[in-house]
Amino acid sequence: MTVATEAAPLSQAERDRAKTRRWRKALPALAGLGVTAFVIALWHVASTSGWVSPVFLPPPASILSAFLRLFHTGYVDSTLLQHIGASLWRVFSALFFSVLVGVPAGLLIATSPTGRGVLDPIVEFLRPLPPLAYLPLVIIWFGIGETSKVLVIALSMAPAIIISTAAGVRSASKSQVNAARAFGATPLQLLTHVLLPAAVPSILTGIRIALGAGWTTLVAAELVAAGRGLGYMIQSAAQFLVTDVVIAGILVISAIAFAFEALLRFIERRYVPWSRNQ
Amino acid sequence: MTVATEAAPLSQAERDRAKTRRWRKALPALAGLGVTAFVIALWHVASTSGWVSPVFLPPPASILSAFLRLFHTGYVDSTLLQHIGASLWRVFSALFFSVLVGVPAGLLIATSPTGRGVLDPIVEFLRPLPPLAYLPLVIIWFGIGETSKVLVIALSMAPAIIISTAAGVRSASKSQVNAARAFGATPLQLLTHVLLPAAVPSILTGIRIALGAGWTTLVAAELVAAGRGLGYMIQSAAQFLVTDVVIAGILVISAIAFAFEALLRFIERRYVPWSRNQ
Amino acid sequence: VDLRIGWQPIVEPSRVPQADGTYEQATGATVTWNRFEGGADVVAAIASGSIDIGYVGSSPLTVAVSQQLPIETIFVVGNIAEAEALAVKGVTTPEELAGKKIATPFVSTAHYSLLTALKHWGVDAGSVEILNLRPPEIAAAWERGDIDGAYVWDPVLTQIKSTGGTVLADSADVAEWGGPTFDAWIVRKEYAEANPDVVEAFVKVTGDAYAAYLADPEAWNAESAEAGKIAELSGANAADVPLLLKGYVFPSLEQQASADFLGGGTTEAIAATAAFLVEQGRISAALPDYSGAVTTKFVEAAIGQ
Amino acid sequence: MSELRLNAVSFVYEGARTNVLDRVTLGIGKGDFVVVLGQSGSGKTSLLNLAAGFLEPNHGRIILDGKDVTGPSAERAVVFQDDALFAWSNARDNVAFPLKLRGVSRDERNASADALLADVGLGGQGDKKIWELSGGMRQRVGIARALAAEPEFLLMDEPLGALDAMTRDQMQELLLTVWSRSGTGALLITHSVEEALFLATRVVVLAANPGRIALTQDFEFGRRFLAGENARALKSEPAFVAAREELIAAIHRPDYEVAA
Amino acid sequence: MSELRLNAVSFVYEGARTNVLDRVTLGIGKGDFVVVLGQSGSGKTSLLNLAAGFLEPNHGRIILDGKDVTGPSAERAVVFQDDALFAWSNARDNVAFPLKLRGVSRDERNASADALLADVGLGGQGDKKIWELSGGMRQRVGIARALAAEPEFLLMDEPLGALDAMTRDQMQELLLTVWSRSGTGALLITHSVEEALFLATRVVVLAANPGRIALTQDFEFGRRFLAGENARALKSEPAFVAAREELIAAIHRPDYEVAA
Ligand SMILES: Nc1ncnc2c1ncn2[C@@H]1O[C@H](COP(=O)(O)OP(=O)(O)OP(=O)(O)O)[C@@H](O)[C@H]1O
Ligand SMILES: Nc1ncnc2c1ncn2[C@@H]1O[C@H](COP(=O)(O)OP(=O)(O)OP(=O)(O)O)[C@@H](O)[C@H]1O
Ligand SMILES: NCCS(=O)(=O)O
Ligand SMILES: [Mg+2]
Ligand SMILES: [Mg+2]
Repeated sequence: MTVATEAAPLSQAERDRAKTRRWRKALPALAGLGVTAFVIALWHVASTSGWVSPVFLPPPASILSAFLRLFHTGYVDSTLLQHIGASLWRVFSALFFSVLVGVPAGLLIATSPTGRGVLDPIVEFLRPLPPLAYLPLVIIWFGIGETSKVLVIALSMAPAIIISTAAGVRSASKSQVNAARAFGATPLQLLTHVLLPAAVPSILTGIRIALGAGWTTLVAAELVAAGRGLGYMIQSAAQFLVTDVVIAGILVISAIAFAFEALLRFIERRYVPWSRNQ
Repeated sequence: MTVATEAAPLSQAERDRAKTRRWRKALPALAGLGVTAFVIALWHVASTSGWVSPVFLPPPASILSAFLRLFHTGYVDSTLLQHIGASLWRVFSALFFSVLVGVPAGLLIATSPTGRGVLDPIVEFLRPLPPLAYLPLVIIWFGIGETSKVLVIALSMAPAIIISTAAGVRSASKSQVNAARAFGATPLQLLTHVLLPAAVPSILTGIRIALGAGWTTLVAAELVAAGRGLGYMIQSAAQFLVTDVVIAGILVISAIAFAFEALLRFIERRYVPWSRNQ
Repeated sequence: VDLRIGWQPIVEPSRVPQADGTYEQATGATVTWNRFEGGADVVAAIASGSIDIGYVGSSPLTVAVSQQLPIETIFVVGNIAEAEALAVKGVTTPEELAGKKIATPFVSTAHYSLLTALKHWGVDAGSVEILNLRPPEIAAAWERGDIDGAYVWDPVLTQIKSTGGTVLADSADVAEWGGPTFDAWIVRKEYAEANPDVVEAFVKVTGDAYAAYLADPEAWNAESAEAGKIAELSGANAADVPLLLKGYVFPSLEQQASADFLGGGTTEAIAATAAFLVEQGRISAALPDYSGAVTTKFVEAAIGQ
Repeated sequence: MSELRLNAVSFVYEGARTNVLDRVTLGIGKGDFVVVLGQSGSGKTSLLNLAAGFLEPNHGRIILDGKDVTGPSAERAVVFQDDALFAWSNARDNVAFPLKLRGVSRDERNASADALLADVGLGGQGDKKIWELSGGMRQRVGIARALAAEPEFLLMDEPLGALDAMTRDQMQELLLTVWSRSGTGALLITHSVEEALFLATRVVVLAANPGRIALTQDFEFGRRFLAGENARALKSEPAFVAAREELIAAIHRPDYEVAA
Repeated sequence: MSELRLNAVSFVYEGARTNVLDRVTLGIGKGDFVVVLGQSGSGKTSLLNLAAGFLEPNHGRIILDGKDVTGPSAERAVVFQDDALFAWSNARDNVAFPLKLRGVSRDERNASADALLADVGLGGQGDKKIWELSGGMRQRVGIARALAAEPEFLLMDEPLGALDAMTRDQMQELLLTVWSRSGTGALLITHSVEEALFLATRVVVLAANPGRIALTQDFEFGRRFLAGENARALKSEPAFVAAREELIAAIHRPDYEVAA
C-alpha cells in the first residue's frame, strides 16, 4: 500500500529556508559576475589613467571596437569568423585524433603490462617535447599542410587524455573488476563494460585539460604556414603591436574554450552523475 | 595462540608458477627496451641511408658526439650542465608556484560555491591562453627577468593542477566527508584531514601532467631574453640549423622529464598505496 | 649605472667587444645582455623598461615608432645586402612567381623586402602564395619540396642555395628599388637623456668594432679569434662566420652620420616602410614625421672622441 | 536535559516522487538508547542521516537543545552503514581522528586509540592499513572511532551487521557499558530484533513507503544486564521472547509492506 | 560430477608475516551447499577470493574439474561482501550484466533482470540508480546479479547481512530454491549460525590465525525444508538447536582465538 503524502502548508521557517537555499544557489554566479565586472573596471581605469601604456593594454572600449572591426573587415586577410572556423577545425580535429589514440593507449597502459612497457616510454618521451623545437621535424615528415598543424595540437593534447584515461581505469575498484571477471567477462568486455565506464569521468577531466592545452598550442601550430586562424591572427597582430587585436583574439579563444568547458561539464553532470554520488 | 606456519617444500608446479611470475614482472621493462632499441635502429637507418636529410635528422651517433661536445665545451656560451641548471630552476620554481596557488585554488573551487564562482571564470579564462600570444604582454608587465619566464611556465602548469585538485577533492566519498563533519571537523580541518589526503593521488596525476606541459612551454618562455637554458640552447641551435644540438637538447629534456616522472610514480606507490588498493 | 642591452644572435662585428667585455670597460656601467630571437620582443622589452638599448630590424623599428614609443635610433648596424634574399627553384623570371609558394617569416625585414620586390616587378602579391614560416621551418619545407622559394636569411639561405635554389633578388637589389632594409640599435629616450655618456660610449665601442672589421674583412676568417667569439655567442658555425659577415653593408661611424644613414636616409627608409605597412593593412596609420626617431647626436659625439 | 528531537520530519530525495519519511517524530534524550527496526528500504538510514545533519528535512524540524540543527557537529558521532573509514591512514589513525581534530597530542591520542582498538577486539592491529582489514574488522574500527569522539549522541547504522555471534555479543556489551558510563544518547539501527531488545531503552519500528513510525515501545533488558543479570538468561526470559515475536510481526505487518 | 576443490591451500598477503589460510582442504561439488562460519578476521573472505580465482594460493592448488584454477571465470559467480555493483548503471542493468556479457538481447535480458529483481523483493525498482538504493537493497541487487549468471558455482560473502529478518528468510528460501532447481554448487559465508544450519548441506568452521578448518559437519535441514517441511518447525527442532549451540562453541573455541 502506498500512502500518498500531501504537502503540508509551509511554515515561515521553512519558507525562509527555501529562500536561503535559492540565494545560496545564485551566489557563485553572482560572485563570478562581480569579479568579472571588477576586473573590467580595473582594466578600464588602468588603461585610461595612464598607469599602463594603451599600446600594451588598450582600454576595454577599444577592444570592443577592435572586435567589431575584426568581425566586419577582418585582419590579415580574413574575417574573425574565418579565423575562428580555421582554428576550431584544427583544435577539434586534433581532439578527435587524440581521443581516438589516447583513450585506447591509456586503456592499454592501465591494463596490459606489455602495453605499458611499450607505450609508456613512447608517451613519456613525447610528453615533454616542446612543439617550437620539433616543428622542423614535423614539417619534414608531414609537410606544411593541415596535417602538421593538427598533429602539433594533437601531440599537446594526447598526454592529458592518455594519463587521465589510465588513472580513470585504475579507479575502477578491485571488486568491480573481480565481479566482471567472475561473470565471465572477456578482457575486451571487461574493458568496454567496466573499465571504460569507470574511466569516463576521468576521461572527461582529461579532455578538459587537453582542450586547454590544445588552445595554447594553437599559436605554435599556426606558425606553420597558416594563412588563417586565431593563432595566426594573434601572432601577426602581436608582431605589429596591434594589441587590441591580440587581446580581442585572446578573448575569443577564451570564450570558445569557456563554451566547450561548459558543455563538457553539462555532459559530466548529465551523463556521469554517479561520479558525484558515491 | 599464534600457530607458526613452516614453509612446505615447493612442488615443481609451484616453482614453475614462481618462474612465470618473475617473467611476467620483467616483461614490461623488456618490451620497453625493445621498442627503444627498435626506434634507435630505425632512426639510424633513416638518417644514414638518405631517407631523411641529416640536416634534419642526424644519425644517433652524431647526437652522441653533440652530447659530449655540449657536456665538455658547451654551446652558446654555457655548458650543458649550466643550461640544464637554468631550465631546471625555472621549471621547478614554476612548479612550486603553480602548486602553491593551484592546490588551494582547486580546493576552493571544489569546496566553496563562492570560491568556485570567483575562481572558476578566472581559471577558465587563463587556461586556454597561448603563451606565445601573451608573451609580449607578460614582458610589458613583468619585464624580461626570471619572473616572466617562471610566470609563463607556471601559467601553463597551473590549470592541470587546479583541475586535478578539484577532481580529487570531489573523489572523497560523501560518507568520508560526513564522517569528518560529524566528528566536529572545522571546514579547515575537513580540508586538511580529509579532502586533501583524498585528493593527493589526483594532485600527483595533475603534477605529472603539469610537468609535461611545463617542459613544452620552457622553450617559449626562453624565447625571451634568456642567456642560458635548454630551451634557449635548442632555439639558438635551431636558428642555425645545428640539428644535432637541437635533438640532443630535446633528449635531455625528455630524460629529465622521465626521471621526475619515475620519481613521482615512486612517490605515488610509496606514499599513496591506498589509491591502488581500494 | 646599469645598462641593459637586448641583442639578437646575428653575425655582426659588435659580437667581439660583447665577448671581450669592452662595453663594460668603456661605459663604466654594469652591463646586462639579454638575448632576443626577434625584433618584436625587443620592442616589447624596451617599452616595458626592461632594457635600455636594443637591436631591431627596420620593420619592428617602424612599428615601434609608429606606435609612438619613446625610442630613437642611435646606430645603424648596416643595410641588409646578400644576407637576405629570395631563393627559388623552377622559377627564372619574376612573372613565373604567380601561383608559386614562397615562404618568409612574417613581419621580418625579409617579408618587407619580398613584398617590395613583388611590387617592383609588378607581380600582384595576391597571385603569389606567401606562407608564414620561421627560418628553420623554411629549411624543412624546402627540403621536402613543399615550397618553391623563400625570402629568408642565413644560414637557411645558404642551405637553400646549396640544394638547388637560385637567387632571384637579394636585399641589396631591393634597396636599390627603393625598399632598403636595415638593422639598428635603438635606445629608450628617457635613458639616453639620463645617461648620454653611457650611450655615447656604447656607440663608440660599436663603431670601433665595425672599423676593425672594415679595415681588414679578410682577417676575420674562419680560424680567427674574432670568428670564434662571434660563433660562441651566437650559436653559428665558426666556419660560416666570414660569409655571414659579408651579408651586410656595415657603415663606418662617419657614414652613419652622413645623409645616407642617420643624417636623413634612415628617416626616409622608416617613413617608406611605414607607408608600406599601412598599405598592407598591418598597422592602422603612419606618422607624419619620423625624424624624431633618429638621432646623429651619439655618432657625432663618438666621432669627436 | 539535552535532547535530540525530530519534530514531524518529512523527507524526500530530490527527484523522487514519494516521501522517504513522513512526519516522523522522535526524541532521543541523553541516557536514552533508541533502537530503530524496519524493513530494508524503509528509511532507517535516511532517518539517521537527518538526525546527524547530513540531510535537511523538507518539512518539520530537527532540534538539539532547543536549537534547529543545520548540519553535523561534534556532539553527534556517527557509525556508518558503509564504514566510511579514511583509506589513507591506518586503523589507529582512523580511531584517533576525532581526537586529532580536538588537538589531543599524538602520544595521548595514540594511547587512547590503541585502548579503544583493544576494546573492540583489535588490540595490536592499529598499524594495519584499512584495505588490509576484513569487513568485520572495518566495522569495529568505525565503532572505535565513534567512541573516541566521546559524543553526547551516538548514531549507529547497523554497526554490528558483519560480526560473528560472539564478537557481536561482546560489542553489544561494550556499547551498553560505554553508553551507561558516559550518559550518551544512542540511536542504533539494526536488523536483529534480539539486539534491539537487549540494547534498547526504547525500540522504534519504522514502517515503509513512506517511512513512518509504526510502533514505539520501552524496554529494560539492557539496564538489567548492566545491573548484573546474566545475558543468556535475560534473552531466554518469556518476556524477551514474547517481545521479539511481537516486534518481528510489527516490522512485517502486511499493510506496511513495501509497494512493488 | 563437477567439483571445485581447494587442496591444502595456504595463503599469505604480500608483506604479512602470518599465513591467513593454512593448508585448507575443501571440496564443493555441484549440488553441495557449503556454508563457512568463523570469527571476524578468520580468513573467510580470503578463502572465497581464492575459490573465485581473485587470489592465487602460495601453496597448494585450487582445482576445478581436474584443472588448476588460474583466475576467475563464468562458471563461478560471486556475491561480494562490499556490494561491488557498477555505479554507472541502474539496478536493472547491474542485474542484466552477466546476460549482456553472454550476448543476450536487450529485451530478453531486461525481462530476466526484472524477474530476478522481483524475486529479491525489488520489483519495479529496476530504474533506480545504485546510489539511490539502501544498503539492503544493494545487497539484494548483488544477489540477483549473481543469480542472473546461472553459474555452476555460486560464491557468496555475507550476502544477507544487511537484511531484516523476514526479507532474510525470504532470501534464504530463494537461495535454497534456486540452488536445488539449478543443481548449482554453493559456497556461502555468514555470521548467522541459524542461516548456516538452514541452508547448508555442509558447514565448515574456520579457526583463526592462521585460518584453518576446525570442523566440518553435514546437515539436512535445507533439503527437508525443500521437501516441504515447515521452516519454523525445523528451526525449533532439538537437533537444530543443539547443532546451533555446538557450532557457536566451535567458532569460539578459545584455542582458536585471534591472537592479540
Ligand atoms: N589485502 C589485504 N592485505 C593484507 N592483509 C589482509 C588483506 N585482506 C585481509 N587481510 C587480513 O587477513 C585476515 C583475514 O581477512 P578476511 O577478510 O579473509 O577475514 P573474514 O573472515 O572475511 O572476516 P570478516 O568476517 O570480518 O569479513 C585479517 O586478519 C585481515 O587483516
Ligand atoms: N540518495 C538517494 N537518492 C534517492 N533515493 C534514495 C537515496 N538513498 C536512499 N534512497 C531511497 O530511500 C529509501 C530508503 O532508503 P534508506 O537507505 O533510508 O533505507 P534503510 O531503511 O536504511 O534500508 P536498509 O535496511 O536496506 O539499509 C529507499 O527506497 C531508497 O531507494
Ligand atoms: N634581422 C632583423 C630581425 S628583426 O628584428 O626584424 O626581427
Ligand atoms: Mg540503511
Ligand atoms: Mg569477510
